[in-house]
Amino acid sequence: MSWPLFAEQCLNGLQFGLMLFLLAAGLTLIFGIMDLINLAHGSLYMLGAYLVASLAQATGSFALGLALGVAATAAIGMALEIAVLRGLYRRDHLSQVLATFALIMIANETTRALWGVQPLVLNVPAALSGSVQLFAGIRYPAFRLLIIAVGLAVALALYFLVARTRLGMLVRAGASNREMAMVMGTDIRWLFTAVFGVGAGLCALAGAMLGPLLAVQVGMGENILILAFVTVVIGGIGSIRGAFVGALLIGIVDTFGRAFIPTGLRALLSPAVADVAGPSLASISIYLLMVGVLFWKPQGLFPARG
Amino acid sequence: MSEILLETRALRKRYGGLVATDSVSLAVHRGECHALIGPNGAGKSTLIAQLAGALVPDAGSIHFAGQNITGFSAHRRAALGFARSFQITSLLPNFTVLENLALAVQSVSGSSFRFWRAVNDETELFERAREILRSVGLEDVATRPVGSLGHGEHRQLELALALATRPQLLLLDEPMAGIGPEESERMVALIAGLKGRYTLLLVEHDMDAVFRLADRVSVLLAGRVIATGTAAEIRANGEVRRAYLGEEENA
Amino acid sequence: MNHLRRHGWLLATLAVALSLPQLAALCGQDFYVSFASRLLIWALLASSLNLLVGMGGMVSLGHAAYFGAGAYVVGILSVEAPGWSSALLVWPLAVALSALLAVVIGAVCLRTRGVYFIMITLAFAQMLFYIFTSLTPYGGDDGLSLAKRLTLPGLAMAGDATFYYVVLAIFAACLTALGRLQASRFGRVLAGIKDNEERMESLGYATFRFKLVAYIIAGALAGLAGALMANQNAFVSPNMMSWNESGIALVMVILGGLGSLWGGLAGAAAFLVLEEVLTGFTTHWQIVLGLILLAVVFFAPRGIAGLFAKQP
Amino acid sequence: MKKKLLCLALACFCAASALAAEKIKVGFITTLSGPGGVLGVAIRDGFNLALEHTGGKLGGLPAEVIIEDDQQKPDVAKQLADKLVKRDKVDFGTGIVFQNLLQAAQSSFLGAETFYVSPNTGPSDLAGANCNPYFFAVSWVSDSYSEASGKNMQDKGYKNVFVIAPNYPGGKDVVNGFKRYYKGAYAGEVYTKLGQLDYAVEISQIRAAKADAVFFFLPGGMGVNFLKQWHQAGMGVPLFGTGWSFDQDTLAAVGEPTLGALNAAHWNLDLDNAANKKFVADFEKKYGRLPNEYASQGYDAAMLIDAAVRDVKGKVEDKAALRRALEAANFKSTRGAFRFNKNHFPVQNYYLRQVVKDDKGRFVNKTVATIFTDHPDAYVAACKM
Repeated sequence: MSWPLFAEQCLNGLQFGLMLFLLAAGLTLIFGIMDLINLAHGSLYMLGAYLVASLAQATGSFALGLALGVAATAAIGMALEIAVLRGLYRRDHLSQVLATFALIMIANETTRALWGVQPLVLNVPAALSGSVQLFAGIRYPAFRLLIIAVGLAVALALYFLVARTRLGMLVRAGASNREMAMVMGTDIRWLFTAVFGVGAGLCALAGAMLGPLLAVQVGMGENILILAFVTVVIGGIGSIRGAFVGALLIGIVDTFGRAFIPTGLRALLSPAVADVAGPSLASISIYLLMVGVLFWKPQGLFPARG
Repeated sequence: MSEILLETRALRKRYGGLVATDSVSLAVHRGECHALIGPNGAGKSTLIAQLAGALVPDAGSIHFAGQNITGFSAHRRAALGFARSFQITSLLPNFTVLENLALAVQSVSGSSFRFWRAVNDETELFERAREILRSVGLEDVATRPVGSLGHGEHRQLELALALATRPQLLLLDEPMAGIGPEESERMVALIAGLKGRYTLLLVEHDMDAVFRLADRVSVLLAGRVIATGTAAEIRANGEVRRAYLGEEENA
Repeated sequence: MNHLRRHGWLLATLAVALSLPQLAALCGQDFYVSFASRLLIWALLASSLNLLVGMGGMVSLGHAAYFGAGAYVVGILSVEAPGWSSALLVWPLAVALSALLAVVIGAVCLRTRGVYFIMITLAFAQMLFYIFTSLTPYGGDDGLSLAKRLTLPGLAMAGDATFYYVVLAIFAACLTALGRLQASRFGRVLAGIKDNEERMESLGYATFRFKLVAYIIAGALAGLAGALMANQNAFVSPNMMSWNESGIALVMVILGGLGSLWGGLAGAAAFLVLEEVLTGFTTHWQIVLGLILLAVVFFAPRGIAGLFAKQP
Repeated sequence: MKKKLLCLALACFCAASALAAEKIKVGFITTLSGPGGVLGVAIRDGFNLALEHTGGKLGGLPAEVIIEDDQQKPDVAKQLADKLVKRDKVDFGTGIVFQNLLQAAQSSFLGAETFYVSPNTGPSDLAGANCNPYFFAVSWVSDSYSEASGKNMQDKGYKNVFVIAPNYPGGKDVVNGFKRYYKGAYAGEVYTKLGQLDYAVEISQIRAAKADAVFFFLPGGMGVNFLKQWHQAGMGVPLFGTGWSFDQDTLAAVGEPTLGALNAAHWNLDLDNAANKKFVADFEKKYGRLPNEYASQGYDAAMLIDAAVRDVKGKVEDKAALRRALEAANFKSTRGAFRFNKNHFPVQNYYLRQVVKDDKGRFVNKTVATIFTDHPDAYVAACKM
């Protein structure tokens, strides 16, 4: 493999990882702080993408659509938290699974009823379409560079938020010790609603950043939801740092798995066997990674709870 | 002096830079009631966790009945006759008192990999369980769900559960914690009644109870055993007084 | 009195179950016989998951892996060994291989707990799903069609009514066995582990072994359900192991009643009948079903079985 | 709950016996929910439009179409097929979109000697060794589009082609169809995970492989993802695909990134025949969007049934006569001339289409060439019917 291709694949891995991070960050916060398994996280992502796409079309501006869509999704997320999810925090994980599974059904079907079955148009703003010459021999799509930038910016912002602000202190306390957070006096319900709003906003941001790359259609949430969960679990539930590292690890493993396993196996095995085994192995590399991580570290890489 | 039943040799556990137990060497003789005392943060909980098999020590070893059990899991220790009661009540809340006991008895009477015969038909399990309940004075509440018991009764049940596994040694983790004076008195009498029949390792804050019950006392301070001896010897020990008892008396 | 009422319910259920094919034939609605078979197979799957989740406290989101594995044993054997047409040979094999798979996967998964357990079981099921999706010799994503149902001596298995009775008998046997298990020493230990695993350890129980055995039994029963489903549909496909199917099985368990012996049956029946009824009314039936499930979470947290149980 | 079931059964029984009048019952199983729903809806809409054109009748008899959602789950499709055959006793089955669902459900129809008219998926085994007297496809065999693509790329003189398809048997079948006609070298052959989201890795590989053209087969959402990402990567390599990735619904959803792409299909909006003109115009009037090939197939399926029932004068109990009538395919297809091969699959033309902007600024396919004329599939020889 040539050096430019290798470099490009590294960028691909980074970008795919950061794309997952956008979703996993909100998921891990909600998971860690409220101890809520929110299967409907993917539905918020779908809703975010739909809203951004519709609003971008209505306003004629991607940026405006993005801003409005993120705000609207955050508001919907908070409303959902107050109306439904708040009642689930003190329930066991099973009730949460059932309730949020039900929310997936409702969200998918409602979206279909409102927007129809046809996928929505959400394309890259003209200024960002096409690719950029990075350095000798490497051109890279401008929009993917934007995803990398947004991913890093979100990571930094969350790091700052969690490590430096009072909200972050409460969040950290909540993730590592709920009782402690409870007695710290601040209205914990408000904190939870706020965190959920942030999580939903991040979902919409992810939807907006991924919409131009992926089909904006009903069911888009479940596809990526599992990957986001895998990320969160590898990283350690409740840990933003874990989600970041986990997402990058998945991005790299998946990318290099797809790029190298099939060709690599062809060099090792007979072509007939390699052609069957290669793509299959590449498809499950992420799950193998997760099983490996959990085998050695049953609490993920950065367990938030002691 | 009689045979040593439980011994730790230079047990050490660190959390990052913090040394929780530092070279703890302790010997519990068969048949004695050995008390372990120490102020908060002395490393008692960490030591107990290592003894019970919940934490793996960084260095040192644990020996029980002549066997090195350092790497043994909690259930293997229990099977060897090393029982514990929990400081924070740890029972099966959805079971009745009798069922709790029966489950404890079941662990030492034959294989539990039996899938067909109903437990409720195994009268001998329940007879033995009632016997133990009588011995700790809980026979009146046998059919109540554990969740409905008072705190003192929980502590008694904790003890009963440990007894039901036919232990050689009982590790009692603060059996008097959080109960009133009257119940406390009953618990002391109960433990006094166990003396001689079981080897007891008593971890307790209640100094009065400790000095009434213990044959020997070890004092843990900052992760080290600073003294071991009879109650009288410990009372007389200057270092212990300075570090620990003085502080207690002032309080 | 209570005793009598319980037996009354049991007898009534049994009477309806036994006479269902005749009733259906009387109405000229043979279709509902195969619907009932399908329902019982789902009930078996849900009951096996209930052993894991309801009795043992191990929440698995990958249980469909064994459902699919059992089905694929039937499917693959129909390709590789078409001569092995006896269910007496193939079904036990499906059970055994599913159990074997559960040994391997369970040994790894049970190192983790809680949410991590949920996710690692999901990961294994996803791996199997992708492997079978790409397994060209056995149809991959298209699945495998079976030429005909397996045979049992003296029974015409092609007939839907006969097959229904076979499924009914197997389900009744499994439910009886699960009932015995629940009340047995093993069942008690499992319930104790669900309540307080650390305490059970300190009482001398090797909890890992008990959980693993429960996991294997659950996997084996799910494999049996899969083998039956393969015969019911004359078709197997990787879709049977998708996470959505695992999720539905879990929904059935919660809907029916966690840890309740009849929970699996009640949940499967409620879910499938709801689906059957709702799809007739609107294409957006999933909204209605979702709302019903939400209502169950908030207003009937102990599921259908909880509605029938005595108020505490 | 058993009682509930019983009530349900009785209710259905009563409903069924009350409506014993002379009519044609069609069981229409299709995917209406989930990501695959967009295809099912297109087929259903096409079918319904045909019924509107025939005045709600099939062959002159009142038509009752029972539409069921299979949720894109094989076991549900199987269940529904059983229900339609056993409970509703339909005269025809149709509607299924996906091959794996048809595989699951087909035995219910064919085993009960109920005619099934496929408006979409055409598995190669049903065209060959397993061809069936009760199975008809108004669509194509699953590798026909890729055969046409391969032929086209061979004719255009490409020498080094990169191929990408999902890692499942359907994907491999399509690539095999391509290979049957394209005889040049391969710059690479990649099989991706079913449902893959991100294609950056593969696009980088394609760039590095210096292929002179790319053939891709990625159905559904995968194709949308790939097209969007391909466009942003700013690749200069010509991209060829199958018609499935460039149907009208996809073009409307993806927009700009599809412009200029070349693809092969058996039908197009601009095919110049009276039936098609009426179909396209009325479809747009009724549904407010342009039809795609799936809708045209749904339309044709209804028209085929209509013609066959008319030819047997409503006597659908005479299965042999009905089969002869279906084989005769005495209807005006939207694709122009239509005839069945002996395996009950069409012998038809395949066209090269290119995505352009029409005068209203919409992205549409424009027919640029005819690749195959009266093309039979590759499996018909194995059919012993």
